Amino acid sequence: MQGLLSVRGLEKHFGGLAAVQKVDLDLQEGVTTALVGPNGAGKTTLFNLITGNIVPDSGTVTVAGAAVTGRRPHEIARLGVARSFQDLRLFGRMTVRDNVLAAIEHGAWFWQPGGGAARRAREAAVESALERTGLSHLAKARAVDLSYAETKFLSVARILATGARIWLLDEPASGLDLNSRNRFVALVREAVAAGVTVCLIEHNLDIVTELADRIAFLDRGAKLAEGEPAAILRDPELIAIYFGERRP
Amino acid sequence: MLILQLLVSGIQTGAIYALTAAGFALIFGATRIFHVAHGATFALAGYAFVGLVNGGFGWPLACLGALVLAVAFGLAMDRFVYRPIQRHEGSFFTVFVAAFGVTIMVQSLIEIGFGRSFAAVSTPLTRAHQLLPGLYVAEVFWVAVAAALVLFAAVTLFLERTRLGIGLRALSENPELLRAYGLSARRLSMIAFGLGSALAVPGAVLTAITTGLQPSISAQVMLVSLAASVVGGIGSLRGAALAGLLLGVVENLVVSVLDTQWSSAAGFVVLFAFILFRPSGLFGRAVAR
Amino acid sequence: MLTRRQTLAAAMAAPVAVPLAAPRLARAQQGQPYVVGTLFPMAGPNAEYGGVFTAGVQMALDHIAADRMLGRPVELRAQDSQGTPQGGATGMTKLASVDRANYVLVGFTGVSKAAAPIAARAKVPMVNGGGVGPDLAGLSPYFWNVIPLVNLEVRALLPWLGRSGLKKIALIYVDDPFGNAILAELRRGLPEVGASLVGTFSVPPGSQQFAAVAAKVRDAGADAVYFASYGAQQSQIIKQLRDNGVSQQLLTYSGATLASVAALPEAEGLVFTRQAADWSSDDPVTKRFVTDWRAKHGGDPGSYHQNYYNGTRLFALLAQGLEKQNRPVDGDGLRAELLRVREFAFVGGKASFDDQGCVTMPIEVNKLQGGQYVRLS
Amino acid sequence: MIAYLLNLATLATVFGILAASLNLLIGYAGIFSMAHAVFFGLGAYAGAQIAMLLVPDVLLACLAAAAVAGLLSLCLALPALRVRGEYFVVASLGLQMVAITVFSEAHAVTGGHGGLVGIPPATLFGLNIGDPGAFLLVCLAVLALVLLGIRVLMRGSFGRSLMAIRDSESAAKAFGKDVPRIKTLAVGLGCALAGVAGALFAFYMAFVNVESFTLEQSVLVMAMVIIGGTATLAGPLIGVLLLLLLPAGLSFLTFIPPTEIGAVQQFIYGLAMTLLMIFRPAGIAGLSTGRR
Repeated sequence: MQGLLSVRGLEKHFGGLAAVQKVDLDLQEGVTTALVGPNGAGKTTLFNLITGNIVPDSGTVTVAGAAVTGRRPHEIARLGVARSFQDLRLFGRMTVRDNVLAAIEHGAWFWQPGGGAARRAREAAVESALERTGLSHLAKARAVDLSYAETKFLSVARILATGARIWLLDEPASGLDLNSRNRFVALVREAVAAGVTVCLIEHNLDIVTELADRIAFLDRGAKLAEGEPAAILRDPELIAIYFGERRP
Repeated sequence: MLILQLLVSGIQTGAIYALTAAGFALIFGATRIFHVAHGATFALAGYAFVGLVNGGFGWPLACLGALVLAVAFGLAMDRFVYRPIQRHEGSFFTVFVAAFGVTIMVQSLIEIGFGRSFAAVSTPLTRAHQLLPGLYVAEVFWVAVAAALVLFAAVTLFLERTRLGIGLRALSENPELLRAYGLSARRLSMIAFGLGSALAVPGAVLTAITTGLQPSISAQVMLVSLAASVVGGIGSLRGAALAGLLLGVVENLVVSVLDTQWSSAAGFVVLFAFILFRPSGLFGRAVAR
Repeated sequence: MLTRRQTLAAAMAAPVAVPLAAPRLARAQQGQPYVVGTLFPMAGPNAEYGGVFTAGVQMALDHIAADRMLGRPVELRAQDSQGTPQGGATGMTKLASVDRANYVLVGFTGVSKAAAPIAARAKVPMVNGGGVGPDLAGLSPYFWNVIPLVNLEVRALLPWLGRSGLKKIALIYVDDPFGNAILAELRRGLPEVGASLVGTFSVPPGSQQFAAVAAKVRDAGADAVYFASYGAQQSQIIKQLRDNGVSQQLLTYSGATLASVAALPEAEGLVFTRQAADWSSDDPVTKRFVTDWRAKHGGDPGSYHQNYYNGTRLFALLAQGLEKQNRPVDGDGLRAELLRVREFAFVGGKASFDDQGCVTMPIEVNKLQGGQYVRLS
Repeated sequence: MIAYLLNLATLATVFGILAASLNLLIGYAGIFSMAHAVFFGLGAYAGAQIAMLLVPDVLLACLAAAAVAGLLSLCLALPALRVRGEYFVVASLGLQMVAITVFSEAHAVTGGHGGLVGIPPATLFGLNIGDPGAFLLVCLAVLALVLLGIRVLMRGSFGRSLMAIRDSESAAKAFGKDVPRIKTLAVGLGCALAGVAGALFAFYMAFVNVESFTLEQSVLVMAMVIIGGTATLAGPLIGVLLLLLLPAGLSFLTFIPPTEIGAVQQFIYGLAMTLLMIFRPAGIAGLSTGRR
């Protein structure tokens, strides 16, 4: 069954190296999928191909039935695909509030369309996103001055405010302390309950089991397996690959 | 015959550009530092040579003095300007502006010390003789070409055959390899700056005896080095050297069809075209965008 | 933050204000002196010229004071033009409205062109003794030249060219008003003496690479090469032409009367024009200038010294005339007096001004032999 | 004295506009242009030609200058879209060098090295504002408008978009920003404002030639912005005041021979650039880069 976001036969080579080869992936609506695999398996590259940051050599990407392959990143984003980055890529010298506000202003002219009503709606979305991520008291702080956990939540707040239906999260919980980690898991669950389709890259298998409904296992650019978390995580071959005990 | 003559002077100019740009590319390739003060190194070396020759020292001693000053300046830039900036994670533009500031300082110091006029050393080496009817070549042409070939071969050998050289090439891309080889990144970056700066010296000396130096030469050399390393593919030694040669030849050949004023502009048009249509340069890897 | 910024700005501004206010207070008292301003490059790449020009002005002022030529003392005010148009406009504004100069001496074509409109608005006569660009003629009614402009020099060279049998001339010129004027003048004049331009090569002002130009000059098959440049670039042109196999006769104008050119072995045989300088003349004005110059500076004066001496002397002569007629010494008065008298006793002989305020002086052709200038005509 | 101060104030105002417009590129958009003098020059030539051929109306000349500089800013926007970082700086340096040659060769439009002479005194709606005081007021009004405009734009969504692109271009794209269009607009706006400064400069000097639009001028303006502090409203103005008053201040240090003042001045601003980058990269008025 074709998912809300669907990838067919996606391929990308860098020089002689196959970063992603013939990957099929479907993100079903309301289902949380985790991409799992060792370093260099091509997980982030797959995100980059989906969001249009990299143009694939072959294959297609469709969002809600519409082909988006070859379209520019901002166009794909406007279809309701939001992503986070492993290295966060916050707007460092801007305030927390402006970071979130900038993420939902798409007008490329000197002003935004929609007038006062649209502006108030954006401001409300920002306030709500900050509140849910617990950053309201830091609204006027600059992103570079935040603590590590706060920057992680800011990157989620940016996505939250966009109201996107599809979230692509690249190692969103890495390095979080226990308390923050639990808050993060709750936040994602809340979003899923509200109808968001999530795909996350995660190395922490605890988080994967807590959040994911399905797991797609990638290695050396290829999808080796996909299925229920319990099934995948019990497969000794995959686990051996995951922990780097590659067989000859 | 005009074309041939222009080609000869283009190769002579290009050989000087190639060596200087190779030094710049060596430093950039190893340390990822955009060493725009490389032009200042060139100017300092050239003026040191002129000052020492005019001060009655012989040529070998003057060349040695130029070499010492160039290397010392390169190392000082690394130690006192770039390293402190990198310590607080300055952006590339911070590095650029700081190095530009030093270039301006060096230029004004040269103006105070040597005046704003041309400075040159006169030698019969630059007097051309008729090689073929209508084709005049001076000894300095052969000196420039030989210096460029020998030094370039030596540097290539060093980079490919020696432990230090391989370490230099790995410095920016594969720091883990350094540990395996037991090399220190700090020492390698010093070697890159020392060697890269030394490569500016022959060009500086040759310029001092052919066209003469002026204080603003540091800006000109900086522009040519930047242009050559972009056209050649940033960080590629071979590319920078070839592009330097190319720029020298283009500057001279264009004179056969256009007025002389367009000669340096022609080089920059080539640069501009490369940036627009082939930003990775002649030998560059794809530009990280 | 704000207070610190303000203090900083105030601290920078304060020292500017005080000394500039002082002269105005002094002048408010009796015995108001005439103010002669200079707008020369005193800093930057052409600062050497500023020193040379000022020396000529200073000697003239000494003589004017010693002779009590004027009823009021003359004061010198210098502004730095930096040799650039921008510096010229800024400096002229200061001379006109702060120093209230009665008369301004200037050099350099670019500076003159930028400053002349400002001087014209304030009706302050400006006198050029250094720039030779022909478009300095008639720049404004208040802009005069005490140096023969370069078109006159080219005209003076033509007869010699006709006699020398050099038929095919190549021209290397700096691409600015000065260089283009020489191009136009040669194009017009050469056919009159049976010669022609076989190649013209323009170079940018700061350029120092002439190997390619030399190749093209050789390719043009000329009998002689005329080059029109100034400052240190001239030495580079001469050296690189000779280095790159151009053995033809080299020709140029008075810009080559620099010590650095004379000292260049490659410049041997160079033929050039310059203002006639007969320092052994019996003419009293010239004799006094030369004698005093040798006593003060221990050497012969140059053309620039002579011109700026004359430029300053011109002011004294004009003001003296106006004082005698009991008319005010202002821009209009000085201009009227210049056009009334026309002929003046200058260093170097009698000089006459045309309607545009340009001087005509005798010009001679010289050749550089063994580092010495040898007169050819 | 008053005339002298007026003169200095007018120059500072014009350079204030120029520095503010470069700050738009360097500070807010993260586009490190070393070719700003080119657009200053384009505006100056356009303004001067309008004044000499049509009417010397400041408003008309400024509009024409902004249009010409804004349109030709595509020469800068093109490489800005293709490459970033060091590559773009090199591209802008290349553009500066080519433009200088074009300026000195296009005699019909620019007068070459001889420049354009005799630009008539400025008028505004038929009123003569050639008087230094009146002209300063006009320049101050333009500066105030420019600063106000930049402040409003930078506090609004356009400013947020620009700064977002500056801080992380890929994240800005991922959040739906049309990066090429926003960058092109920013470059166009910055260059158009530089053109306005150029037109005012042409009226003020009554003479323009290529010497005012060289690489040195680009570097000077860049130094003003950097030393004052990027991405702040006041920073560029502080930089302008410091660097314009520096020569005046130096002339009171009598131990410096007058012929060396130019070199000493250059040395000081080179030193200031280097030391600031090492110890306070955000400039005098800038904020620190954070505790990261």
